[in-house]
Amino acid sequence: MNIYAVIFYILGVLIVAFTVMAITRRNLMHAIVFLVGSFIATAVLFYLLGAPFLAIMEVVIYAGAIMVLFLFIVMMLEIEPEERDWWAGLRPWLWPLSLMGISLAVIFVYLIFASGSSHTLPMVMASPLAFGRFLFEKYWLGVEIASYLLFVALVGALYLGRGEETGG
Amino acid sequence: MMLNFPLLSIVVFFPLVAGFLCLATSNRQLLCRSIALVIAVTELGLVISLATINPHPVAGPTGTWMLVESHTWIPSLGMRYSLGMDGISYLLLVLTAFINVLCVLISWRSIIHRVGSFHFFLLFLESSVIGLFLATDLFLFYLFWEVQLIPMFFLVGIWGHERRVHAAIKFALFTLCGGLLMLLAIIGLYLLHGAQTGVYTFAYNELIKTQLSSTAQFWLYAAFLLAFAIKIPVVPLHTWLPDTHTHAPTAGSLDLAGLLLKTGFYALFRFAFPLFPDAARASLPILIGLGLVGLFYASWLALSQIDVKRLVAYSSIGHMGIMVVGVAVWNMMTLSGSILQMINHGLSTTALFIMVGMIDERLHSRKFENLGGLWYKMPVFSGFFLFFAMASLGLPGLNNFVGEILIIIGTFQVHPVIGILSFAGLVFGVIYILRMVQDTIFGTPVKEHHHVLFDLDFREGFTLVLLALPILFIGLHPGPVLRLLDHPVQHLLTQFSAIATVATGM
Amino acid sequence: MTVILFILLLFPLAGGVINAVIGRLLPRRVSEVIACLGVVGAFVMAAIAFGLGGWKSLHLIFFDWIKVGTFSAAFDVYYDPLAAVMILMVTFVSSLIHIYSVAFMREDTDYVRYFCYLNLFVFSMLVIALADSLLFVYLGWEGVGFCSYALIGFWYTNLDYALAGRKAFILTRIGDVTFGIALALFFYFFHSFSLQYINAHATTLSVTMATVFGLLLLWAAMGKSAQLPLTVWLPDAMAGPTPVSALIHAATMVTAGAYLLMRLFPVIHLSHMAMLVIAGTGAITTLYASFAALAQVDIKKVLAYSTISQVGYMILGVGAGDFVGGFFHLLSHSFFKSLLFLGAGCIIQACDEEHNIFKMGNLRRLLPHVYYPFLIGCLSLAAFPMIGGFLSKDRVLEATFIHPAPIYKAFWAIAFLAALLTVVYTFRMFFTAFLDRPDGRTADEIKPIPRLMTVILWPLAILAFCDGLLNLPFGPISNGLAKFLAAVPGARVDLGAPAAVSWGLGLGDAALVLVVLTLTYFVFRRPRPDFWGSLNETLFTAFYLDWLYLNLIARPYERFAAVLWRDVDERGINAGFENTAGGFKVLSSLMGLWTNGKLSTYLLMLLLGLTAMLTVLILSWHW
Amino acid sequence: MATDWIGLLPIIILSSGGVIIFLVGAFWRSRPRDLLFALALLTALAASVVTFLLPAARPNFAGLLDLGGYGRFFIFLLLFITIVTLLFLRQYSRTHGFSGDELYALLIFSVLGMVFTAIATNWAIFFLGLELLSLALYVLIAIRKGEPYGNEAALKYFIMGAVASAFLTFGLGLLYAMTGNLQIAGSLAAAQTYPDHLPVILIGLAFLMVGIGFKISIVPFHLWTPDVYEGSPAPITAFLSTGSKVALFAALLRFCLLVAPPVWDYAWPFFWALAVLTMAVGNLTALYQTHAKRLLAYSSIAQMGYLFMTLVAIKQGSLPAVMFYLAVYAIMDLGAFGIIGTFSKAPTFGIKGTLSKTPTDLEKLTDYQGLGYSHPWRAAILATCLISLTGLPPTAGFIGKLVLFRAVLHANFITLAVVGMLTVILSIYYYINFVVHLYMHERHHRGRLPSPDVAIGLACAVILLGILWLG
Amino acid sequence: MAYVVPFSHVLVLAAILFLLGAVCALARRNLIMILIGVEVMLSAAGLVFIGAAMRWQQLDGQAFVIFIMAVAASEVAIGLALILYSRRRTGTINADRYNLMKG
Repeated sequence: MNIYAVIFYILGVLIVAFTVMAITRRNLMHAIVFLVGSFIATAVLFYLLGAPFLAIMEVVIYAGAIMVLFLFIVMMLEIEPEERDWWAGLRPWLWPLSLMGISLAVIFVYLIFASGSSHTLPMVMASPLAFGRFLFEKYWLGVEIASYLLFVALVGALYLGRGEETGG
Repeated sequence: MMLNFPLLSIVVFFPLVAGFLCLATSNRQLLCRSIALVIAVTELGLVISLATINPHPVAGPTGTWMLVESHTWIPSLGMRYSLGMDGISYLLLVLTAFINVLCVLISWRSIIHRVGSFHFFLLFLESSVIGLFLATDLFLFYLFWEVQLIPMFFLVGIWGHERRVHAAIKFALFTLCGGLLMLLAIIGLYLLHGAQTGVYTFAYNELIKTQLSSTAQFWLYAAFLLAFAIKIPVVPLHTWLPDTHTHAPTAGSLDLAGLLLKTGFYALFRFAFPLFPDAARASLPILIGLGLVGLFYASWLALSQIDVKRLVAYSSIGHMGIMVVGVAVWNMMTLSGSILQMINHGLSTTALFIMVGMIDERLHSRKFENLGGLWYKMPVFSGFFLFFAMASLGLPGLNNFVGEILIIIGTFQVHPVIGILSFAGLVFGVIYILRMVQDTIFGTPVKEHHHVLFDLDFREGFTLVLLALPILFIGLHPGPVLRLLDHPVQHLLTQFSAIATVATGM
Repeated sequence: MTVILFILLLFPLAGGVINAVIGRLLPRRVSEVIACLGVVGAFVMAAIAFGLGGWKSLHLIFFDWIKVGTFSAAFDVYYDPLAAVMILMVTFVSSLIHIYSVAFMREDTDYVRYFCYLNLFVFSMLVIALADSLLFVYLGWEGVGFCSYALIGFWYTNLDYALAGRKAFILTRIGDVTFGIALALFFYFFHSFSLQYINAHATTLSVTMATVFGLLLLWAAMGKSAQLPLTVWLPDAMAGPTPVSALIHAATMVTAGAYLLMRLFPVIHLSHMAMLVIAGTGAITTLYASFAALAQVDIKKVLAYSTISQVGYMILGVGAGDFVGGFFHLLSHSFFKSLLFLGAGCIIQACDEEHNIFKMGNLRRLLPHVYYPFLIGCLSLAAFPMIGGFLSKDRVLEATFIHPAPIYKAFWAIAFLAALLTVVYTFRMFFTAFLDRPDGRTADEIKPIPRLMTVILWPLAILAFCDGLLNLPFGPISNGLAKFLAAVPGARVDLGAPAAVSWGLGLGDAALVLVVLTLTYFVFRRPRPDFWGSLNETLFTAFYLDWLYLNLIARPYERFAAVLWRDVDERGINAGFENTAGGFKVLSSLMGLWTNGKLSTYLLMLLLGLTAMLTVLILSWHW
Repeated sequence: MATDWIGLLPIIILSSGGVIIFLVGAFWRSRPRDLLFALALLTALAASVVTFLLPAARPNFAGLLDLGGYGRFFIFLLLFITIVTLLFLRQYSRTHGFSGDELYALLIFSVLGMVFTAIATNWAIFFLGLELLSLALYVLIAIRKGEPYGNEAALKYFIMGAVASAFLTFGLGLLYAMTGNLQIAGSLAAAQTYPDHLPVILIGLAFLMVGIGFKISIVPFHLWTPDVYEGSPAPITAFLSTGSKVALFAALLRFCLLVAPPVWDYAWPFFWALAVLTMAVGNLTALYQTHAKRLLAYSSIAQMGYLFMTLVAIKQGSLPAVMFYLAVYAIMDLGAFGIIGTFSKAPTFGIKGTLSKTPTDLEKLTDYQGLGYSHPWRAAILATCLISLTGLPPTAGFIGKLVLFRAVLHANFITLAVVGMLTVILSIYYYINFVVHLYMHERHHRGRLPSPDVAIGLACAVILLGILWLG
Repeated sequence: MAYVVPFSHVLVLAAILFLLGAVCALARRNLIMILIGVEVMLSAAGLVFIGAAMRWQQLDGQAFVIFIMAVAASEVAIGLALILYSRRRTGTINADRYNLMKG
C-alpha cells in the first residue's frame, strides 16, 4: 500500500459517494453539481492511471461541456423537483437495486475468486504527444468516424431543435 | 425411359402458365371462363394422351414408370427437379384434370366476382396437385405439397360462404402444422442420408436406401404421418375438414375432396411407408384402428348434421376411414382397392358436392329445414342426386362398391374381424346417405321455394353426365383401371412388405 | 344360350335405362310399352331358355368385372333348373304386374320413374336368380334393395312413405352385412365367388365353418325376407304402390332370401346346427306373423304379415332339408300373393284409396270381377285343400314332421298352428271386406277401375288355383317340380315319408283347415274389429317389435349421433383445437402486456437480461 | 496497399456523398426538386457498383476493416437496402414534408455507420460505426416533425439505445481489460491465451450481448421494437428493421465465428435459450396484434429468433445459411414495410397549421381490408412478402427457412429445430390473417390512398423479383 | 517502478460506478436523469479502458476512451435536443408518460 494506492481508494470512495448523491437527488441542479464532482474525481483518477491527456479531456468534456449543457437545458426547462412520498419515491429503485446487487455479486465473485486479473498495475504515464501520434497513426479511421458522429449529432440536434415546420 | 421433350413438365406447368391468361382477361367474364375451360380441357386431353406414349411400361428397379423426367436444379442442396409417372399417378392425374374441368363448369354461374383470379387459382391449384402426384424428389414433392395450400386458401377465403375466413385460416393452420413438421423430417432424413453416404440428395430413390435407427425412424415417420393424417384427414385430426367444406365454394370443395385429400393418401403410401418401413409397420395397427374409428365416427356424426354440405363432408371423412384401413392392411387387393377408392371418392363425393352447390345456387341455403321434396320441381336433378347418393353408399354396379369390396375382402383375408367391422361400418353409411336423400329430394315440397327451383340446365346436366359415366364405367368394368395399378402396386408391395404372410394365394 | 340369357338380362335393364335417360321425352304410351316390353321380352327369353335347356346346369360368362391379383369376379350366370324355374316365375309375374301397373298408374304423372325402377328391379331380381358369382348376386341383391327402397318411397311427398322406404333399405342392409362377410369368407376358403364352384367343393368345409356360413346367410336372408327379428320393414313397405307390393314385397324380392339359401343349399346343408336355426327361424316367424296378421285392419298389412308368415314356411322348408318344398311354396306363394295384392290394388282404387277393411264391405256385390280371383287367392293362401298353396305348405310341413331331430316336431306344431291361423286371418279379412253388410259400401262409393286391372287377375288366379299340379304328391305327374329340380344339388325328389304319415298329415291338415274356415265364417261374418279384446293392441303392433326397434335402437342411435356431433366433435375435439388456438391468443395478449409502453420497464429488461445471464453463468460455472 | 485503398472506395463514396448532399441542401436553395433524392440514389448506386466491381481485397484493412468477400457481401446487401429504401422514401417524404437534406444525408451516414459496423475488425471501429448508425437513426425516426408517434419512437429508441450502448461499451471495456487487444479476432481468441481470464471475458461478452441483443431485438431486449416500428415513418421502419439488423448480425456473426472454443462452449447455451425465447415470444405476441406495423415488428423479432437459432450452429458451418436468410429477410421486410408506406396518406393540417395527431400510415389490419382489389399490384406484393415471411413455397422465405433448419439440424440441434418449427406454426396464423384482411374482407371505409410513383414501382419490382428468384 | 493497486480493484470500482449509472437510468423517470445515468455508465466504461491500458501498457485503451467521449458528447447533444423537442410538444420529461404506443 503506497501513496498511489491510498489516493486511488480515496478517489474511489469520493467518486462513488458523489455518484450516489448525484443519482438520488430530486433536484436536477443538485444532481448535476454532484456529478461534476464525480467527474472531476474521475479525472484525477485518470491521471493517476497514466492518462493525463484524458484526464484533461474528462474535465473539459464531461465536467465542462456536457454538464454545462445539462445545466443549461435544465435551467431552460425550469423543471421543478418531483414531489413524491417516501414509498412512491423508493419503489422504482427496488428492482434496479436488487438486480444491481446480484450482478455486482457475480462480478465480484468472478473478479476475486476466478480471474487472472489480480495483476497489479504499474505506474506509467502516457505523454499527450505520444498519445496523439498513436491515435492518428493507428486510429485515424476512428477519428474520422468520430468526426462524422459529431457532425451527425450537430445536424440532428439542429434539425430537432429547429421550430416545427413542414420542411422542403 | 428418358424423353428429351419435357412432357411431364408441360403437364405440370401448363395450367399455371396458361392461368395467367385468365388473370389477364378478368374483365371479360365470359371470355375468361371460356379460356379457363379450354385450358382445363386441353390439360385433360394432354393428361389422357400421356398414356399413349408408353402404355405398357417395363418394370424397372425403381418402379414402373411410364414417363420420367429429371434435371439438376439446386445442386448445392442436392435438389433435383425430377418427375415420374406410373399407373397410380396417371390415374390421379386424370382425376385431377377431370375434376378441374368440372370445377370450371360448375363455377360458370356461381362465381360472379373476381372471375379472373378465381380461375387462375383453380389452375394454379391444378398445377400444384399434378406436380405433387408426379414428384419423385422429396423436396420437389414438399414444394408442391405446400404450394397447393396457397390457391386453396384463397379459393376458400375469397369465394367461400359465411364463415369463409375462419374456415380458410383453420384449413391453412391445420395443414401447415403438419407440413412444417414434415419439412423438418425431410431435412432430417436428407441429412442422415448424407451423413451415411456422403451424397446429399433429396431423391426419393436414394433416400429410400437410408439405414435408420429405430428411434430416428419413429420420429421422422411420426412427422410424416402427422402431415398426411391431417390432410387425409384421419379422426381425430379431421375437424378442419367439415368447416372448410361447409364454407368453401363448390369448386373449392371439389378440389378439396377430390384432390387435396388424395394427396395425403398418395404421399402416405408412396413416400411414408417405403421410407420408414419399420416404423410404418408398427403404425399399421394404429392406422387401421383410426381408420375404423373414423369410418364409424364420421358416419355416425354425419347423421345428425343439419347442413347437407356438412353431411357430405363428414361422409367424406368416413370414406377416408375405410381407405385408411385399406392402405394400412397393405396387400394387393386392399391397396388396389384403396387407390381405386381414391378415384371413386373423387367422383362420387365430388358429384354430391356439385349437386349441393346447385341446391345452394337456387335456394341460397343448404339447411335441411329448407329443403325437401325437390323431386317435385327438379326431377332430373333428383334422379342424379339419387344416383350419386347410391354410388356414395356403395351400391354394387357403381364405382364405390368395387373399391370398397376390394378393401373389405382383402382386409378380411388378413384380419377377419377388421373386415367384418368395416363392412358393418358401411351400414352406418347407408343410414346417413338415406337421411340425406330423404330430407333433400323426398318429403313435402316447400311451396315458397317453387319459384326459385328450376331443373338442371344443359351445362349442369352435362357436368353431371360427365361424372355419371365414369362412375358407371368403374362400377361395371373397372378392369382397365385396375390393370393400370397392377405393376405399381406390386412394386410398392415389394418396396415395403408389411406383412410377411399375406393371405394365402396372394 | 349365353346370348339368350344375356338378352334376357338386357331386356329389363335396357327398359329401365331407356326410361331413365329419355323416358321424359317420350310419349307416355311409348314409355309404358318400352317398360312392359322389357319384361315381357325377358319372359319370352326365359321361356325360350327353359325350352332349350331348362334342365341343364350351365355356367356362362358374359365378361369380367373386377380382377386384382387372384381376386376376380365376373358377370356370369349359373343356369340350372332352380334358376330356370325362378326366372320363369319372376318374368311371368313381373310381366303381368307391369301390364297391371299401366292401368294402375294411369293417373300418376311420375310414371317414368315408376317404370324405370320397376324394370331395374326385375333386372336385379333376375340377376339374383341367375348369377353365378356371388358378387354378382350381391349386385342384384343390393339392386333389388335399392329399387324396393325407391318404390316404397315412391310417393315421396308423404313423409311416412319415404321413411318406410328408408327403414326397409336400412334393415335389409343390416342383413346384408353378413352376406358381405359370407362373401369374404367364401373367398377366403375357396378363392372364388362362383356358386357352382362353391357348391361343388362345399364338402371341403368343416362343419363349424358350414354352420358359420349357414348362420351368416340366414341373417342375410332374414333381412331380405323379413324374418324375425328383421321383420318390421315389410309391413311399412306397404306404403308403396300396390303393384310394387305385389311384385317386390310378395312375389319376388322377399323370397330372395329363401332363394339364396336354396342356391347355397349344399353349403348350409352340411351343418345340422345351421339347419336347425334356419328351421326355427322360419317356424317362429310363421307363427309370429300369423298372430300379427290377425289384428290388422289395413288390407295390405294383412297381406304383408301373411307374406312374412308364408316366407317363413319357405325358410322352414329349407331348414327341414327339403328346399324343393320351400321352392314349391315360393312358387305358389308368388302366384297367390301377387294375385291377392293385385286384387287388393283393385279394391283400394275402387274404394278411393281406402285401406281399412272395416270400411269396405259389400264388395262381393260391388266388385264381382275382383271377388272371385280374390277368393281363389285367399283359398290358396289359407291352404284350402288341393289348391297349390295347400300342396306346397303340406310338403313343407311334412318335411318338417318327418325330420329325425325331435325339435322339428315342435317346429311342425308351430308351423301347423300358424297354418290354421292363416285361415283365420285370411278369411277374417276376406269376409269383412267382401261380405254384405248394411254399413258397408254403396255403389256410388265405388269408383270405376279399368278392366285391364281385373282381367290381369285371372291368369294369376288360374295359376294360383292350379299350380298344385306342378308337384302333386300323387298321381302320374307326382312330384313333377321335384323331379325337375332333381339335378340341383341337395334336392330331394321324394320326402320318403311313410305313406301313412304323408296321407295322415295331408288329410288332417285339410280337415282342420276346413273346420277352421267354417269357424272363421261364423265368427267373422260380421265385422268385428275388436274381437281380440285386450290382445288387440299387442297383435296389431306385432308384439311391439317396431316400437322396440324405434326406442331401443333407432332413437338412441340418432340421439347418440347428435351427442357425438354436438358434444364430442364440436365441443370436444373441435373445441379442443379451437381453444388451443384461443389459448394462444390469450397468452399472446398477456405477452402484449409486457410491452407496456413504459421506458422504465424496457430499460429494466436490459439489466434483468444481463443479471439473468450472469446468474446462469455463475451457476453453471465449472469451478 | 493500393488495392486496399481502392477497396475503401465505396466508403469514400458514401461519406463524400453524404457531405455533398448536406452541402447542396444547405447552400443551393433553388435546387431541382429531386436533386437530393437523385444524389443519394446516385451515391448508393455508385457505391454498390463499385463494391460489385472491386477486385477482392485483403480481408483486413489496416487492422480496422474487413474488405474481403464477407465484408463486401454485407456492404452490398446494406447498399441494396438503402437503394430500395430510397425508392420507397421519395414519395413518402415528399407527401409528409420531410424530404430535406437532413433526410438523405442522415440516411447515407446511417448506412455508412452500418457498413462500418458490419465490416469492422477492430472494436473501436465497430463501436463508432454502431454509434454513427444509431445517432443517424434517432434523428431519422423523429424526422417527421411535430408528429407525436415519431417523436415518442425516437425518444424511446434513443434512451434505450443510449443505455444499451453504455452496456456494450462497458462490455468492450471488460473484454479489452482481460485480453489487451482491441482487434476483434485477437481479443476473442485470447481466451485461449489467458484461460484464467475466461470468467471476466464471459462477463464482458454478456454486457456486449445486451448491447447487441437490444439492436437486433432479442428477447428480453426487444420491447422497444414494436413501439419504434410503429412510430417511425414506414420507409424508415423498413430501413431500420433491415439495415441495422443486417449490420449488427454481420458483426455478431463475425464475433461468433472468431470466438475461441472455451468461450463458445459457455456461450452457445445462452444463444440457444435466447433463440428459443425470441422465437417463442416474438411469434406468440404477434398473434393478437391488430396493428399492422406492430404485427410486423413482432414478426421481425421472430425472424431474428430464427436467425439466432441458426447462429447457435455457427461453429458447425451454418454461416452461409444465416447470410442467405439475412438477405432474404431484408428483402421481405423491406417489401412489407415499404409497401405499407406506400399506402400512407398525406398528413392533414389542423387549424393552426399544425399537423393532426392521427398517424398517417395505415394502422389497423382492418384498414387493409379490401386493398387486394382496389390496389391489386401492391397488395399482391405485400401478400407475397407475407407469404414469404411465413415460409411458404414458392418464395424465398421458404428456401430461406429450409436452409436455416437444414443448418440447425445438421448441427444436431434437434430440439431447437423442433421448437423453432413449432413457433413457425404459430406464426402462420398472423401472417395469414394479414393476407385475409387484404383479400377476404369487404372494403373498409377509407379515404383515397395515394397512388405509387415510379420509384415505388421500381422498388416493388425489385422486391418481387428478389423473392421469387431466390425462391 | 511504482505500483498503484491491483487491476481488479479498478474493475470493481468501474463496475460499481457503472451499475450505479445503470440504476440511475433504470430507476429515475426523469429523462434528463436517465441521460445522466448513461453518462455515468460511459464514464465507468472509460475507467475500465484506462485501467486496462495501464494493465497492458498499451495506448489502444486510451484511444478508445477518446472515442467514448466523442460518443458521449454526441449522444448528449442529440439526446438533449430530442428531450427538449419532446418536452416542447408534450410538456413533460417523465419517461413513462411517453406511452402512446404499447401492447
